[in-house]
Amino acid sequence: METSLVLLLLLAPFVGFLSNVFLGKQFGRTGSGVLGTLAVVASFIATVIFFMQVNSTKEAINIHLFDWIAMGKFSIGFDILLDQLSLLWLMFVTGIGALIHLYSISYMHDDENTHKFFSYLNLFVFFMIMLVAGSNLLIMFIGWEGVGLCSYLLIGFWYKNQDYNDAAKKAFIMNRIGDLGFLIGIFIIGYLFNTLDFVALKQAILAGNGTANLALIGTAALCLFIGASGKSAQIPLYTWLPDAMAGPTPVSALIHAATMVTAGIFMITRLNFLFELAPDVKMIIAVVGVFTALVAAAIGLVQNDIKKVLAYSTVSQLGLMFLALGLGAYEVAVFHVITHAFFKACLFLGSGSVIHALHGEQDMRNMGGLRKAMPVTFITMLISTLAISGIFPFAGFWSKDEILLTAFHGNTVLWVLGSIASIMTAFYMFRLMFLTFFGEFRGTEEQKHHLHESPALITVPLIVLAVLAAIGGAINLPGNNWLNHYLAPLFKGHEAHHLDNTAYMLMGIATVGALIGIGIAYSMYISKKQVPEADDKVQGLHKVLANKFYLDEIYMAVIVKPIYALAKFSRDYIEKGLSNIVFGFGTVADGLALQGKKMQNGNIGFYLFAFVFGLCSIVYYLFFVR
Amino acid sequence: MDVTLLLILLFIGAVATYFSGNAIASKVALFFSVAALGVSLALLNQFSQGTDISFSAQWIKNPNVLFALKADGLSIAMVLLTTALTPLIVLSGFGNNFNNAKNFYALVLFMAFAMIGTFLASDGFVYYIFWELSLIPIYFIALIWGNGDAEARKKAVIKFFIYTFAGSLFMLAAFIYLYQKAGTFKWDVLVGLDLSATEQFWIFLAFFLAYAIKIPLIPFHTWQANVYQKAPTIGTMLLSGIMLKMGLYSVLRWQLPLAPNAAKELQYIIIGLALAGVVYGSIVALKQKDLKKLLAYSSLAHVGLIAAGCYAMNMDGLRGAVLQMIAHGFVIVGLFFAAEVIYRRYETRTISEMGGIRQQTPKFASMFMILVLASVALPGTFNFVGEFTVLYSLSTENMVFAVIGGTTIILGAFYMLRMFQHAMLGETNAKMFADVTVSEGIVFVAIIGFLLFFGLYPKPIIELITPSIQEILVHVK
Amino acid sequence: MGEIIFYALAAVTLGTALLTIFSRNPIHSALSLVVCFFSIAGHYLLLNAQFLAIVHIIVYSGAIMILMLFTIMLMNLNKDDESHKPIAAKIAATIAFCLVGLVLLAGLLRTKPVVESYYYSGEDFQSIKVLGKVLLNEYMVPFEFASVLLLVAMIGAVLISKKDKEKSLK
Amino acid sequence: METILKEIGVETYLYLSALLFSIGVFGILLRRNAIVMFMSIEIMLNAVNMMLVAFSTYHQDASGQVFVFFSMAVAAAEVAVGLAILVSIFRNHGSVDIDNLKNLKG
Amino acid sequence: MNTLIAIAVLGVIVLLAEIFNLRKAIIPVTLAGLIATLGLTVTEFGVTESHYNNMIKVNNFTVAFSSLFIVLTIFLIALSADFYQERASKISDFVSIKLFLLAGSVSMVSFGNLAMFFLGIEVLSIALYILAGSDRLNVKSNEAGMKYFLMGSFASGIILFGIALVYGAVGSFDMDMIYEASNSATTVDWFYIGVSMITVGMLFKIATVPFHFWAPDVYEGAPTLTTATMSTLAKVTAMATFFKLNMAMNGNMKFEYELVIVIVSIASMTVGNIMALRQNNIKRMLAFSGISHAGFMVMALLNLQNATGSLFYYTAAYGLAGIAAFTVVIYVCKGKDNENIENFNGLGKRNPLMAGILTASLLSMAGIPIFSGFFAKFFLLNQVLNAGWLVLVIAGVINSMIAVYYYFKVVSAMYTKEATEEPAKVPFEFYIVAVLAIGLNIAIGLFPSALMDLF
Repeated sequence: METSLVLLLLLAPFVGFLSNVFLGKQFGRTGSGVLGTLAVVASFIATVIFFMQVNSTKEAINIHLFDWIAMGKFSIGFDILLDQLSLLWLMFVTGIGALIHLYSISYMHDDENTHKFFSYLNLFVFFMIMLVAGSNLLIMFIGWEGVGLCSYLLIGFWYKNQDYNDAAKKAFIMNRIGDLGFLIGIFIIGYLFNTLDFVALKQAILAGNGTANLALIGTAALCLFIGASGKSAQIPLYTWLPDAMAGPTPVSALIHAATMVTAGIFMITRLNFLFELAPDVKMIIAVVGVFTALVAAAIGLVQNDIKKVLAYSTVSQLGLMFLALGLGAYEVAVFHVITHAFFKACLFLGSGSVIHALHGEQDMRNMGGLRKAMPVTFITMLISTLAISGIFPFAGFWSKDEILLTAFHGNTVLWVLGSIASIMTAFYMFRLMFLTFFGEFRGTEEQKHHLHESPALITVPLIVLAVLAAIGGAINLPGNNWLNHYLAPLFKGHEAHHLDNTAYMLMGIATVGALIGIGIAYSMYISKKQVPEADDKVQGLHKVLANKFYLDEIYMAVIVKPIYALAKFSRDYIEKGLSNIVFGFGTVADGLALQGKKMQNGNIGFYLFAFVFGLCSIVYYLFFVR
Repeated sequence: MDVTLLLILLFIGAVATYFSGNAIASKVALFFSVAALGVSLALLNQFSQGTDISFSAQWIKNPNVLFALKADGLSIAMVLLTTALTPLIVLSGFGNNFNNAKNFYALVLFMAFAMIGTFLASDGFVYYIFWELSLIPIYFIALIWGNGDAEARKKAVIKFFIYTFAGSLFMLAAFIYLYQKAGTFKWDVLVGLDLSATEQFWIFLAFFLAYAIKIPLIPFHTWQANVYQKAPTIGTMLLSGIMLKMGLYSVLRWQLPLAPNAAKELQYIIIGLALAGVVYGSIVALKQKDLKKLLAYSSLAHVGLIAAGCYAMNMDGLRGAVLQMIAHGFVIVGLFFAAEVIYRRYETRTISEMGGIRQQTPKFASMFMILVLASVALPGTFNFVGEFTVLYSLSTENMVFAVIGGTTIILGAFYMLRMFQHAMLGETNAKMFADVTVSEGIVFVAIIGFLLFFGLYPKPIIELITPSIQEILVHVK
Repeated sequence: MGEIIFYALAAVTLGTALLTIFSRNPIHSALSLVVCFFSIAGHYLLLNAQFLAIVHIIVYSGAIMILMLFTIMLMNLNKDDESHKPIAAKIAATIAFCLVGLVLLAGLLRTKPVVESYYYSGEDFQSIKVLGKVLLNEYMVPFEFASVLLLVAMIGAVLISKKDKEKSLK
Repeated sequence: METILKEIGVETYLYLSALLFSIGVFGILLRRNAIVMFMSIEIMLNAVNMMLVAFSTYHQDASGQVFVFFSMAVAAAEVAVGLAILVSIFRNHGSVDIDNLKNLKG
Repeated sequence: MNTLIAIAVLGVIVLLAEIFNLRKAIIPVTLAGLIATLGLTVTEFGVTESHYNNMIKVNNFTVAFSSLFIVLTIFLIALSADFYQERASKISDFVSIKLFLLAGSVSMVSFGNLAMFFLGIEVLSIALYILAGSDRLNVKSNEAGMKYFLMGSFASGIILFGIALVYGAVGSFDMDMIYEASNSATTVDWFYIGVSMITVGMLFKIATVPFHFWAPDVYEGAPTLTTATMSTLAKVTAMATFFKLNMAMNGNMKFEYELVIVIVSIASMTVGNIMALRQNNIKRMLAFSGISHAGFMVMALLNLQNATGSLFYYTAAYGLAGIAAFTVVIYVCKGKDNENIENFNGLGKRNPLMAGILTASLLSMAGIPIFSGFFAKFFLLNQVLNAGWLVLVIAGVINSMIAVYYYFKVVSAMYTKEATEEPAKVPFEFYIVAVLAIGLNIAIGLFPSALMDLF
């Protein structure tokens, strides 16, 4: 029973994928969307059932499907582990996934390849479930790479545009850089512990088997973090995520905001017992996280593309989560992941709704005043923006506050930096809101004429998500701490912070900070009615920020260009050179042959002379040289 | 029933194809190759039930040569690779109209015959004969039915032939030396020889030259790209899908057990060379304009990794290498076939002249995509199983190896996706791209099915090859 | 006494041999060679091989040289028409001569050919009778085979010189 | 029967033959006239014949002299064939200078 | 002994047939006679005896090689009918000369006395001089004949000198006596000068470096069938004789002598192969290839005790491949004034069977497995390594790969270039000869023991 339910959980999206691939055209556009959505809903239901069960029994479910790879010293099974952590993740993966599928039915209705879209989306959910529910690192890796693949496919969904394809490729390759780190981490773990299974691994580490070599464990942890930073867009591997906005907006919402990008956090949380052994690495994680938060927030200040702003915001938020991870507050990070999933998905879907209404326009300079035309979108997005800015009592407030609290207890510098990042967050999010929904409409007349609120299929998910964004903080309210208790079996005795004066003070500081950010935005975009300048007019720091610290250019110049140059050099010179060495033997032989032909000159006198010479040499050698 | 049946069947197949006439040659060849597949599956069945399907008989008394064919798990796996790919390769020729088709297909079958012999032979001399024999058909296939300028082709093909022939001659010299020591060419006896360090060193080098050229490892690879490009696609498939594996198989079967100490001594250098090939092949592949050449360099990179696994000389390395050999055999055949499918429609192999195909044939594009993904070892495909195992084995030797070898994950994705993007995506191409035909579809589906199935359930193959690899490892240790 | 005759004959032999190769006119060469052959016959006589000496004169001077002279006359080669040889050829020839001479002589000298003096047992070994017996008993097969040799030479000479009759076999 | 060998020893004949042989070699290398080259070859063969006879006497064995007969037969046969070839060359070229025979080379 | 008589008688019968105007019967009768002789010879297998005061010795070596020579001659004579079509009036001369040539060959491997050896080699040589110069109106043929004659006679002189020295040292021409002398410590040293001069003469006959210069010129100039004879029958004969001579005279070979053989072998292989690279005339190319094969064959001398079988196998493989190759060459170059490789363009399409046969024979010469040439090389290298000459094995190996280039040049010309003319009709006997020769070649490749175990 359990197994078949697990199979349903796992395979429902896969079946959806297959049927959409092979029969999608027959179902029609709506039909394929419905099919895809139902598949995810089925998974969601299964997840809920398991969630109930585990929540009550507190016992993880471990199911062995079949043997997969046999290694020399251990074998890797195709196993599924449903414990508190994975179920939690599955809940919002399948839940938000279902909502976004629903949303997409309407959003992608006019596309010619709707069935493909849904098949990819289903495939993504399938791989995501695998990632989350895998019982060992390698199964997780299947999902890990699989979601990367789906991300690639969906970013490049409009494959006729080569820029989009470039973005897709970039995402895949940068992910793969991280994946290499992940793999190396897996290798070290396998080498040290002779198992890749999470449960066995945890037992081994707790029992102290194979933990002697702390340096190697540290390396493993660092490699795994590299993997995580690839998937979760941390410095220095984050540049793919903003580019990934080339994909359709539901994709951005599902993959690049709510689910896939949190895989890195999931992985580190999953392996928290390992990271606990590597404090240096944890420090690195925290520092990288906070800097990512800062840098991305800074870039986000000046972006004009509505989705790009959200993308940098995502990067920034992910940075905050890593900050929490680095400080050992795994449950805090998880908490933020969940709330972030709610409000960021909502924001993306809302922006999708806007873009939909404007027929593909994404530049905020060409928007404005949409508040009246699209009230539902506006309100839901406002709720989410408040949540992300950390305004009481929305979900983001609680989770972000926990992170900052943790940071404050851990390292004041980190706390300061994290706070700055969250102030910036408040600023650019409201900048987005003000530019989009307030003021006068700045687009073309024709766009204005067609302005409309999106259909129900779009607004319903928005509303659901907005509600969650508003109240989602409830799962881990201070004092109640349901989430902490729920996740407690996973972590080694980590105490939740008490609500003391410090906590209240910090809450206050954070709120004030957020309000300051909002205020600046208000003064700039509402009072002064500023509109960001055209791209070629920006100057100074602004220009640096607008160009994302020139990071793409630097990567291009430092890594990609040299590789291309090397490739060209190898192709044109090394290959030819090697080839010529081989041909060189032929050429030498050929030259010898030419010389030899001159010797074979047809002259009997010479032939005879050679004969005599040979005769004499042989006789001489045999009788005089001994 | 023993393994000679397979050889006889294929040989008869070659002859029958030759005499069948041009019109039905391809069908006759298909029939025999499918029959060979059937026979090999039947043999596999017998083998797994414990029946002895080996064959041995005195061939030449002086020098003492046995016509010995030994079937263990490793051999059978390689034989199955050959017999499984041959029908696909033959089938993939259905879309071409070859001049003198009877000769062509007869050569294809003959080549399969020779390669199977190589995989089965357990007498060094017989092994060598089959090894060389397999060169002849591919020489003619590439020379006569190849494409491009005849002079350039001749040059490339003759270089290939002489180069590989040269390498194997040193192997022959080594075999003769071993014979002088042992008085027989039998595998079991040869691997049991007690050789001094110097002897092992030279024997290892002699074998290495043969295999390094065949596999090929850098810097012995210069024949590869040109021949792959110039040969007809079927020839390229035979070369890259099966023949390369002969070199790798031979490393496992002959080189390592014969000169284990030398192998250990030179292990790091050779793994380094192989991994340099991984990186170098990937980098050169990045800037290739010709699709087949790009695939050739990708093959260089992949076999470099397999070779590194072989020379890691531990259970995982060897097993991973074998798995990856099989996986790579399938995927590279598929990829070359995709190139051929494009060529049939666009008459070009230059990537920049393609593009926008996906819109016209989504089915083909999807299948091509899956092959590309398999080639970059996406988890879930068989290639991942092999690549993971190999990389893991390298990491147990030295973590640096795993990191260098692992760059294939990044660079492989880089050049393959770049290729796919420019070849298939983008604005719809003005030229018509007809949908894949039935025969083309069968080839693709079979390959993809194989890769995906064993990607999730590689257990049968692992169980098949493990005992024989253990036996080899006994000699290596 | 014999020694003097020997050295005189040897001088004649070598001298005429040299004349043979140095004469610019082939006729002179041929005539010198005839003298050379006669001197060699003299050596045979010195060595008590009378029969051989006669046969030698008959075959060489009588047959071979006549054949050559005939050819020379027939082709009207009795004039000094040999093209000027390059100096390199002369040097090469001289080197070759010196090499062969030196190596052979030095080789023979070095191996100290005969240490013991010559004892004549008195047995008859080279009368016509003995030679005949040896030739037709012991050496019967080579003797017969020599006829094959001569037959081949004869057919060959004819084959090369005779004009073809254009007639098809089939 | 006394022979010269008692006085001078067989080695002197060896040296004489070797010298004569060398002269033959000299001639064949020096001259370009085919007929003179033939003659040089005859000198070489005669040098050997002389040596054979000397050895025959030395060993008091008739077979050496019998061999000389064969050698003569060979010489005669060679000359016959050689002259036949020479004649046909002369017919085609109008000369017997072997320096003209350089068409086959390389 | 019977073989020799039979062949000589057959030669005379051929001559008589011309007199009685039975020209058409000549070739069939000769072939039948040769086949009968072959049968006769084979029945002598296993017998070891000597005839006529040890002039002729019969043993397995003799029988095996004689049979090989007869087989090769059968092929060569079978080709004669068509080859000498234009000169039918002289067919009896050609055939009888070939038969006498065969008689010379047989005597060269079955001699028990140096007189027989010398006469045999002279019969062989003179027959070849004649055949080389037999195309009397062809300037090239004249030149070839003359060159071959001059150099050949010179070599005969050297051999004769060597024989004289050996006689001087031993006091007999009998091989048994010589064998004893060679193993005796008291033998005069000049014996070895004699032996080395005979060696040089034989090295000339089998065309090894530096005594090889005649071969390419003569091969090119001579009528193609003669070239075929020279490169197969004559070379094989000379090699077998050389081997036999060494067995008798050089029983305990000195290291220096071995070294000379090694150097000559390496030089021949290398020069032959490298020079062949640039040849455009196929006969010339095959001449150089023959030089390199000669280099291979002399390796057998390094292991006199065991290498007989290997040498026989090599000569058989080489001879049969040569016959097959030359059959095609004769067919293709018929009526052409040169034998350039361009003539072979497109043969793969014009006449696939002939192209296939030429390919197979060239592959055999190149030493590609399953063709007997490979096994031949392998067996020889095996013997050489057994004798401890690793360096020679490596040289042989390196040369084998150089050789591939020029053999494959012809092959690729046949299959890639377009034909320039219409296919000519192939005479029936050409097919038979070519197929039989290459068939035998492959057959001994599949069953090497058939030949290897004869000794």
